[in-house]
Amino acid sequence: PSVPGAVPAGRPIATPAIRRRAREMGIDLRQVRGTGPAGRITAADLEAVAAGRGVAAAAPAAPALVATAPEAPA
Amino acid sequence: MVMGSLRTRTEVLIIGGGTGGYIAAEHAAKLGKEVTLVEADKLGGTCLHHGCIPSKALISSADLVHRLRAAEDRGIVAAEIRVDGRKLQEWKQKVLNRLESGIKTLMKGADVNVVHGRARLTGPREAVVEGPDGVQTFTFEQCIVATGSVAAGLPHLPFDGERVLDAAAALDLAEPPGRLVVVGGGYIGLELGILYRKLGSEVTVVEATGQLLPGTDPDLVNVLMRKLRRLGVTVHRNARAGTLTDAGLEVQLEDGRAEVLPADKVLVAVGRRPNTEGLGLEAAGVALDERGFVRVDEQCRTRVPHIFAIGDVAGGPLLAHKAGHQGRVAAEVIAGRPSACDWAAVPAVVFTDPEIAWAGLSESEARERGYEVAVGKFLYTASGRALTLGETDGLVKVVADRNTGLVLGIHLCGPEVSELAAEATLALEMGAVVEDLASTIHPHPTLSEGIAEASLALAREAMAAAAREVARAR
Amino acid sequence: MVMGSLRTRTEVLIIGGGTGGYIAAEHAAKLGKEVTLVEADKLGGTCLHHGCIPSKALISSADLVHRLRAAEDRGIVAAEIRVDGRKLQEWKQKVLNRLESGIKTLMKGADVNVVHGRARLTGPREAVVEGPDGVQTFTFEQCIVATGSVAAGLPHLPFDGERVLDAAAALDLAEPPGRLVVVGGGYIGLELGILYRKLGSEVTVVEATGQLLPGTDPDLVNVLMRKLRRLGVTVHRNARAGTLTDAGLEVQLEDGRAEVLPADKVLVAVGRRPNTEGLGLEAAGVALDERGFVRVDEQCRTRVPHIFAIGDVAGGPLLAHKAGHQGRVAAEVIAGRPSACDWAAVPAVVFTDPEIAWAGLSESEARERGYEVAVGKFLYTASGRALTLGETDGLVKVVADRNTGLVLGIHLCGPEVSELAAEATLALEMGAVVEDLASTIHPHPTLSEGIAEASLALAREAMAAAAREVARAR
Ligand SMILES: Cc1cc2nc3c(=O)[nH]c(=O)nc-3n(C[C@H](O)[C@H](O)[C@H](O)COP(=O)(O)OP(=O)(O)OC[C@H]3O[C@@H](n4cnc5c(N)ncnc54)[C@H](O)[C@@H]3O)c2cc1C
Ligand SMILES: Cc1cc2nc3c(=O)[nH]c(=O)nc-3n(C[C@H](O)[C@H](O)[C@H](O)COP(=O)(O)OP(=O)(O)OC[C@H]3O[C@@H](n4cnc5c(N)ncnc54)[C@H](O)[C@@H]3O)c2cc1C
Repeated sequence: PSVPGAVPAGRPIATPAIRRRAREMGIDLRQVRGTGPAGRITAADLEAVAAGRGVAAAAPAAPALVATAPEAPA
Repeated sequence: MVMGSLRTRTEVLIIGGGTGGYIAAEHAAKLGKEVTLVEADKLGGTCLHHGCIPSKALISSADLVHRLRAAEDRGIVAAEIRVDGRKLQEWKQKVLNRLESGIKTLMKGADVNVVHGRARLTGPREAVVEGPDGVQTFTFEQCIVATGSVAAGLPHLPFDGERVLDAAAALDLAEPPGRLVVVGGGYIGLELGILYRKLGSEVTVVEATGQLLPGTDPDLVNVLMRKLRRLGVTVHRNARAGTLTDAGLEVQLEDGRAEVLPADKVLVAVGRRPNTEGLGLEAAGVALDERGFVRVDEQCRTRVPHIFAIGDVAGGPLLAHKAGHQGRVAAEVIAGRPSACDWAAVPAVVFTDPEIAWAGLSESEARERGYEVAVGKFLYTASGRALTLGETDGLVKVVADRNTGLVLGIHLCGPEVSELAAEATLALEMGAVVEDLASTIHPHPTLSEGIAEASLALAREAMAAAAREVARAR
Repeated sequence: MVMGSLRTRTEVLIIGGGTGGYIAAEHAAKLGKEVTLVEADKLGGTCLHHGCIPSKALISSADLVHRLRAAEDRGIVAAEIRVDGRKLQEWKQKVLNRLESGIKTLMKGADVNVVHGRARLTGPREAVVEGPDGVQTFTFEQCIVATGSVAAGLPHLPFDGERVLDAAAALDLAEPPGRLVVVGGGYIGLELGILYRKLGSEVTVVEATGQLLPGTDPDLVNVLMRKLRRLGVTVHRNARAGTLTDAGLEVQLEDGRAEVLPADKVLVAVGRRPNTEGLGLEAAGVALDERGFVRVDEQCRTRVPHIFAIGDVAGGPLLAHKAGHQGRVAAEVIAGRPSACDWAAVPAVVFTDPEIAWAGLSESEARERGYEVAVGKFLYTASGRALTLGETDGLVKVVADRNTGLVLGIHLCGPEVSELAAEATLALEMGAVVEDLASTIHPHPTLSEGIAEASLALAREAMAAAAREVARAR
């Protein structure tokens, strides 16, 4: 039941390693469109952003670019 | 050694050697920093000496006794089971000592300078430590505040260490009290209440709200409520504890009636407050939030960028593993790494009987956030492993986004579920979808199969729905 | 009901109602297929009636007794613990009955037609079932063969149900044998050997190779070996079992000496062979591999595309969860879904003391496949949870690719580690890297923290190496 590029209703979906990589690269994950299951951001998505091909600019029209802060700890 | 006028420079000063503090110290030192760790009492803090560890040592012992008493239907009978409370305490103390000396070894191995004393910040770059050997001043480049929290009391029911106890004192009792009243139906009160019930006490729990373990999925709490009844623990919800007299604890019950609960001991476990008193946070310029916790950002930085705060004193879930995680993040940030507290979930584990654990959003929380929610359930009555353990109370709930299959939360109640919370947390951190959990082979016979079964139920539902879609489209 | 000449059509015929068969039946039916399930004996198969479940029911009971006997240092003393073997067997039987009736309910709920009898394929589209009510012929569109396996014996030591037992018979003993010799140091032999040792038997294990649990990471087996010694179980490795005389079992030891091991019972647990005899597989055109297992592809298809085989009879790891997983895959393929057995790992769990579990590649397997391997370790002697349980034997090993951090395998030995295997398997299925495990908050105090600690050790190593690189580049 996983739809690539689906809209995450909360925090960006990415594994801890990808999140760390994004911080190292200075990329804000909230501005990356994930192509994995349920909109998960993959390593390739990050590389695409770094290469200037991915979605990296804040575009309020695109619902995938969720602008909410990461969830408060559960 | 006299060091009245000593002034020592250190790269990183860490105040408090509890879970957060000692983990930060080891990690920072291993990452190349020169670290001084100041502890006023004992390395290991609340968790090791008055919290997680002593409680679990006693719980596992009480459980052993309880399980054996309930094993007659298996043909296992003991003529007489006795628990020597003093010896149990001695054993518990040995466990604590061993872990404390393990931390000392760890600090030595990492070359952390451990200083015994109470620290107080005297400015943004300076702290004074008063210890048994005098007063010492430290200047630092970075500081981590990790002073933890202390039990919050009730004004009309002050701790006296005799009849009105905090959890720390309740964990040190040499004998189970005859009649124990627990004020506060949170995890600490319930863990200790059940423990003493199993050791023979008459136990009554007084909870101010309408639900034990406020914030926990009600389906899990219902299982616990039933078990508490079978264990013979009395629970009063929506009830208010009054004052303690010779006759007992005055309580105002849900229906408005006042009752006096006979009590040899009263455990007050109504929450914890940050340990910031006399710390000199104002002198350093560190800001607190409206509840008195140190305000920090994702990197555990306070308003003063080179002063960090971690663990209970920094608010959020007051849990040891949260403290330890923040300790690592702060150490890495100080070591120049781009770390952050961007966790997807902090798991919660409650060592009641049955155990309760969860990670992520509950059904209702997920709905509140606008998800269309699908829930998969599995009851432990259908689990081979649970039956072979003789403990079938409990269930697993997997909460997912109906549209994407994204796993939003996993909620567990049953035997050993504290050990299943890690898989639940990993699933959330990895952004797993239901299909991922359903397709992961879970070993048989284990309780972890419950997570797979609950996910399979959801996956099959989705599969059937998709099949209907296809059929309709034709 | 006489049905001598009955000829019934069914969409899906499943032969064998063990773990694989009943799971396939339920799943296929729920996905819309019309299913007939034929079982010659009892629903639930080996796993439920003679394997996983009865063994774990007895093990959990023996453990309870053993733990209590070892709890004196905690101040817990039981005057006299007696185990009534007959009552224990009755309780065990109740557990099996309850699970068997659960499967029946499941089959009813899914509308699976359960037929009692022994099936034999008489052609590629046809099978004959001989049951208590006569002979019935079924024609089918698809068939799933799920007939499992049977204990392999030794020619010179044939099972007699009296003194030479297979696991099934050993699990039904009303009293622990005085002297038990176990031939075969695989998981079945060790689980049962330890179980009876804890119930009072003198136990000797005779293993033909140089290592117990062949194929298991030696670090884990070493921990087990030490514990076996403490439990008083004698182990002979590189030893060959000979014949049984009144004096006992003749054994040729490692050093060439012959010895006679006194034995009231001998358990032969040297492996299992596929249950294909008299099944008519040739008539249907189904091919076997060189070891006699049915040859299947990733979709569980045999050489005959509409005949599937799953579980033990199809080879691979002879484990219940593998059987169940294949059952689901076969059902989905039959229902037209693009499923496949493309697992990253089938976890293994061994209910010895301490438990052993793993998923993925061992250190040496990873090296053989050309990986540059990094290994992170954690010893349970340093675990707060293990100490509070009073069981600190064991360790966690995380095996990773040094270059990418990809987790290749997780190997566990310690209390309750059977419940940690799910997280290990999920990590492998999700393609987790070390960083993912290290950054996932594992709840405290739990045994699952061992996985985080072993991963953190690796992550920190990598971090330090990266820092050195940067420094060198400057
Ligand atoms: C009964 C009980 C059971 C619990 N069970 C669990 C559980 O099962 N799981 C779980 O995750 N959490 C549990 N907790 C919570 C857990 O103990 C805390 O979350 C954890 O200890 C927080 O760690 P910390 O490092 O922030 O603070 P602490 O562990 O409280 O450590 C703070 C340390 O700082 C020292 N200190 C304070 N002020 C100064 C100063 N000025 N100078 C020098 N040193 C100072 C203190 O002496 C102390 O050692 C439990 C708590 C209690 C009370
Ligand atoms: C002592 C012991 C302990 C074990 N412990 C574990 C454990 O802890 N974990 C684990 O994963 N695995 C364990 N196993 C292995 C596990 O039992 C098997 O892997 C599992 O049962 C395989 O399932 P299956 O469906 O392939 O076959 P089975 O469960 O063997 O079922 C086959 C069924 O087919 C029926 N049958 C056979 N031929 C016919 C026919 N011609 N017509 C009709 N019916 C037929 C049989 O009566 C039987 O019910 C253990 C095994 C043993 C012996």
